[in-house]
Amino acid sequence: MAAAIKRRVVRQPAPLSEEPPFKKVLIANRGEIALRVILACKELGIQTVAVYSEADRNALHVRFADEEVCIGPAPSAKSYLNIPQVIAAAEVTGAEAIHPGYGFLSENAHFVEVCQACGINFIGPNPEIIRKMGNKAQAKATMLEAGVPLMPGSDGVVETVEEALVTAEKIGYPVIVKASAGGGGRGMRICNNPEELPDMYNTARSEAKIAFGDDAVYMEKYLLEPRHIEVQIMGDLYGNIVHLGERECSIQRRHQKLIEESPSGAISPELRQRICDMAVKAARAVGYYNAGTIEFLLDKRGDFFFMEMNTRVQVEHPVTEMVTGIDIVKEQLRIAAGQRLTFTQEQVVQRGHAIECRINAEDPWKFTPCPGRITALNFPGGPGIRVDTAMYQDAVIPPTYDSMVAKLIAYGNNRNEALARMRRALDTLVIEGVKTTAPLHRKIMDHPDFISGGFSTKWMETFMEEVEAERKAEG
Amino acid sequence: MAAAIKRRVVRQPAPLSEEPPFKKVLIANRGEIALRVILACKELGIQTVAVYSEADRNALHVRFADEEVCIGPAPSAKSYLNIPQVIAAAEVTGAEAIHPGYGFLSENAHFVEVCQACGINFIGPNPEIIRKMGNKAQAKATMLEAGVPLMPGSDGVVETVEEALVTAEKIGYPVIVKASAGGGGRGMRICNNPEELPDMYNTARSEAKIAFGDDAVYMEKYLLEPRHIEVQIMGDLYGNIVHLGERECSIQRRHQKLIEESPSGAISPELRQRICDMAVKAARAVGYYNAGTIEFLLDKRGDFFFMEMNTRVQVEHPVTEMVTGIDIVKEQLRIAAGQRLTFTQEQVVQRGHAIECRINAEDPWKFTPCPGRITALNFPGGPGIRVDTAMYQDAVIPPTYDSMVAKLIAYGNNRNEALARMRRALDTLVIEGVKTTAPLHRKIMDHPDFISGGFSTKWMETFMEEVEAERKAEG
Amino acid sequence: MSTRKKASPSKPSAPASAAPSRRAPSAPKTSSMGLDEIKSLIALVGKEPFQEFEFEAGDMKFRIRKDSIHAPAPQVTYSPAQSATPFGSPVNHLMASAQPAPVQAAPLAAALSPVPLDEPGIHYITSPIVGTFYRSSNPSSPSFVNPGDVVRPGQTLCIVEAMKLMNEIESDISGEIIKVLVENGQPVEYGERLFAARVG
Amino acid sequence: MSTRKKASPSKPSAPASAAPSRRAPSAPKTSSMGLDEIKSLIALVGKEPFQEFEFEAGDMKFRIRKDSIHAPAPQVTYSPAQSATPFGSPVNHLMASAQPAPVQAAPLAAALSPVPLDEPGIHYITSPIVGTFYRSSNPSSPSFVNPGDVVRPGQTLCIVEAMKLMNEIESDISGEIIKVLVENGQPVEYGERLFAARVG
Repeated sequence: MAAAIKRRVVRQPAPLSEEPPFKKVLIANRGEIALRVILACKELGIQTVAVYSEADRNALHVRFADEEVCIGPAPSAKSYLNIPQVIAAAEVTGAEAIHPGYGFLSENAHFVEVCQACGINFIGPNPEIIRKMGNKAQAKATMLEAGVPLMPGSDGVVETVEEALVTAEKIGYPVIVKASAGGGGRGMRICNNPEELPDMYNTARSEAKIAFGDDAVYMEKYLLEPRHIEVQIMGDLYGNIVHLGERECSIQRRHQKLIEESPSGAISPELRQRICDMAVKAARAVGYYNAGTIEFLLDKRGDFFFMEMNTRVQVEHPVTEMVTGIDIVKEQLRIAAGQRLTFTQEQVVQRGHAIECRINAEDPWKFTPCPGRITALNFPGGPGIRVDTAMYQDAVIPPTYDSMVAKLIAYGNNRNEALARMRRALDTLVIEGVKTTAPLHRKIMDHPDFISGGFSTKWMETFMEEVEAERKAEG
Repeated sequence: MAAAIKRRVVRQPAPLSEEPPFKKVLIANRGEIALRVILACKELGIQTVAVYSEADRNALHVRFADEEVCIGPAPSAKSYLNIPQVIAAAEVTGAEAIHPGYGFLSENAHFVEVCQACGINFIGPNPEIIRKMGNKAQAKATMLEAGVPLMPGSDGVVETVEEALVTAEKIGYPVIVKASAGGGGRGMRICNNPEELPDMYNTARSEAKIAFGDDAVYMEKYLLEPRHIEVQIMGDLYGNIVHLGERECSIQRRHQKLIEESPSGAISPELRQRICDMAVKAARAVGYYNAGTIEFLLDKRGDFFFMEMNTRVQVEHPVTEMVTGIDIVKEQLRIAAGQRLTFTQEQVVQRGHAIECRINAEDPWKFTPCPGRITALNFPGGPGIRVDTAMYQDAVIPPTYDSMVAKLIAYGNNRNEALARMRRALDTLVIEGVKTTAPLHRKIMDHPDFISGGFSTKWMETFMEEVEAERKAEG
Repeated sequence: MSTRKKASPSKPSAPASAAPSRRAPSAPKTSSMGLDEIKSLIALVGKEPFQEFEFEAGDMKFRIRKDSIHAPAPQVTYSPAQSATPFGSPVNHLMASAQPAPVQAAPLAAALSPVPLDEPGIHYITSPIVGTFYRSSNPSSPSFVNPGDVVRPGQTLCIVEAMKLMNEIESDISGEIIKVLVENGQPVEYGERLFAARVG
Repeated sequence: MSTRKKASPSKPSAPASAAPSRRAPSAPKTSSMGLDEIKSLIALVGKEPFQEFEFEAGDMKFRIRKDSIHAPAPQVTYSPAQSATPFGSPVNHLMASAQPAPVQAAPLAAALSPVPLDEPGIHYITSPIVGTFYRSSNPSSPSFVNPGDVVRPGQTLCIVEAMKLMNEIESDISGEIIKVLVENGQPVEYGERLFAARVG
């Protein structure tokens, strides 16, 4: 090995209860998820290779990996997304497998094909699955065929009132009539029954005509206070597919999740059974293996509809790990190495409650990114608190990548205990030098809606209006 | 409130699922345990008062308490052990109750009496129990009466061979004959059967005579590879007493515990039942309430003997919390406020495995304390890791108090997983500026004896000899 | 004696730099150099980016030290037994001032205080115990001392009540009381400043 | 260009304290100096990047100290894109040197390097990609370049193989190759120094 590829003093591996699934794994990612994968590898006795851009020379994933390879300059396209560089790093270090983390190359079917062509094990599903689930239309067609409920709607433009009435009857009220050319709420009407539909339909068309010069409209089911519910799936190469229960991810802002929990307070045991079984069915329909997530929108009435499938580990996987006791990342590594799932569906039990807050280096009220140097740092500890981070005091958060500083995860025997622990965790979290969203999270933890569990994906918008009003009132 | 007693901005308390047991609690301690109690109070919605010596002005327990009172200069006797100052601090802040942590005033019956006289609730048992259990002779007499097994031995000096034989028959072989005036192994003989006893007895006496000028000897049962096993007890004011399973604390050096785990690998379910039932019996015999620990020595053959009872929370309580999911400190607060135990014996389940390493600011091989400033710090995170600490980067560890920097607790679904997690936690722990015992712990985690679980309270001595030899060989 | 100013606004993570020597400037005994020359030297040093300037010539000696906002707060000193302030900005902290005025953040309160801190010749009598501060032995009695009073060592200045005991706090100096720093009936902690006195 | 020296032995977290006083040697003992001379000295010191300046001549003595916070230690610089080294001592790290000599810790290896780092006039040709370094197109061919060779821009210097592709690495300067920094057949990372050349 040349000067380039530094080697750490590697300890005599201790006798392990299980054979390491791989000898050496390269992690094609950065930040907390790269470190998370390194920790899993360490627990399994796998050697690790970190790749890094010049901006991440002093990152913790580099520090704690056994080997490290600089793969390019700061811009992702030239480093973390640069397939030849990543593959070459695996080649020169002799890594047998690549864990992609989330983001970057994790859902890039071409990358998986290159890995395969180079004899490198990609820790995730095969390129066919990734491609199929990455294409919205194809994913929906596959799910439709498999009998997974999709968001009902018209087949394209609805030409007449009569067609509108038939379509609405088919998809069920309330429905939303939307301008095909539209946006911004104009040419949009929500109808609750057939009586008001003809008027609404016509108004929508005229509005659309005025606003966009095109009166074409289509129809979709209108969800009352929808929740984002997703189901964690794991499958092995032998057709075993199990679910690890659901996650509640409705606290989002512009489709960016802020807070996740497991289990969801909106789900009865009966509904859980239905939605999780459906997720397994969906995964089975594409012959899924490794870790994946089926995302659903859940209506107030308990109807749920397939949104998409993520064919990788999720940011919010820790809440599932906390309540099930299953280490999803270690299981990913085992599955990729051809091992069978180490548990059966019957052995998966959701116990207690876990909440995750994503702490971003952003202005807590305006969400403007705030990169910079961390001048003081205290992460909370004590019972029921888990911190997934790659930050340290004196670290610099570069402006180049995403702004996540840490994931704070609180576990309790029930939701109230988890909530109380999250509050005190946020109260004992200290991050100085950059602004973070921690104060926003702290405020949400005290909000009656969040405490009662009565929120939908639309809640954050209302909440931010409240916050804005409060801030204005305070001057 | 005067300038003296600083108040923090206290957030509007969020709606809680339970009424706080107290409005305000003073924590008469420092370091990680003071912070641990503060965290529990925060979770229960209790206001906190930190007391501190001038050396601890910048300690985290001061930073995270709602109020703080300086109670004296650095020496413990003038601050943390100064009863009038602690009581006055509770009086001026209006604290209803005092949590003593461990050490300092936690087992001081007089202090509890002063609390009672001043109308302050002491979070622990009453002074009678503390006094009874604090006096070795009285504790043993109480346990004898309650039918709890004590270490068998002669009643004082054994005058003749005949008496020795009778005594040995009564207490069972192997026995140890010890010089009454002795120490350092001289005048000490281990006998495995009645055949060798007469010779051994006489040799011990002559050796004792030569070494100490006194040939008086006494006899005790000789334990083969004894283990330190302790049982966590919790009782409420209504006579409910339950155990939370056992802890294995055999990795000790000069009676200082270094590593604790739960459950113990040396204990079968049947033995667990027996030893835990016996602990409950012991606690019941003194009308125990609040948290307490019964310590036993466990023989290789499964016989166990009462050593002592600790009438306070233990350093190693987290391992029990991890496997039972019960928050011992929160339960202490509830009990002291007159609430009933929130769980029954049947609801206590040991699940998975937890290991704790005490990281001290000491030379890892010579154990010389190493106070100083922490110049760099990274605590491990990720799944299954809990850190109990009051340290932060730039903090100074004063030479005045104990040298514990942090407790690292690793949890896993089984011992092997907990062990793997502890290894990687130690590998990703960074403490610079002071020497710590982390490297010692890391070495123990790789030792075949520790991995197999085959160790006794005598193991550390052998291990340190091994280490010494290794270090000499390395030059 | 405790200053009770805990957190300086800037993070004192580098104690080495935070411990400048603070010596009172020696009185200039002009000899070889005239006053104007000294003045011009001082003006020059003021323009340069120096923190300290010491000058000695013959029996003349002077020393300049600047305390810009960039410099660490002078009241923060470290001894081995004292740790660094945990984290910089005391955002969560408020310090209730002894006056009935609205609560003030510590540095501001200090700035507003009419008694300059650590002024030469000023001595603070501090509380040796935690308790409640009383200026007189009972509500109907006059205060033990008032600003302007000259006190002797051993003279009772106030009472700090703790555990129902009235502890008389005595003066440890001779001098004039110039300010009572704590309101009657307020709690005090160990080392808290009770009175400011001018020694002499 | 990447220097590949990751961890400096001292932690650069406290740049202020990391700047020990670096005193300029005292001036030779020339006696009595006029005010103008003193002033010019002061002005000079103000311009120079010193932290402290002490001067003694005859019975005159002066000392200047600049605020270290304004002037962080020159060797430690932060750019927004670069973070601080994570923690100080690289105790767990070893860096295998290019030579078959025993492995050396990074700073030591740097010290032993016969080619002075960043010497004026020395240019490093670095690898634009990750891969395996070859000095010739195949084992039986001669090396593209050897120390002493004069190279032109665009001239092939070596091959870095990645994903079975032989990537020719070309010179970006005119100059003389003075050292080959990587052994044949060894892996290299992005930005790694391959050749040292004297420009010209």
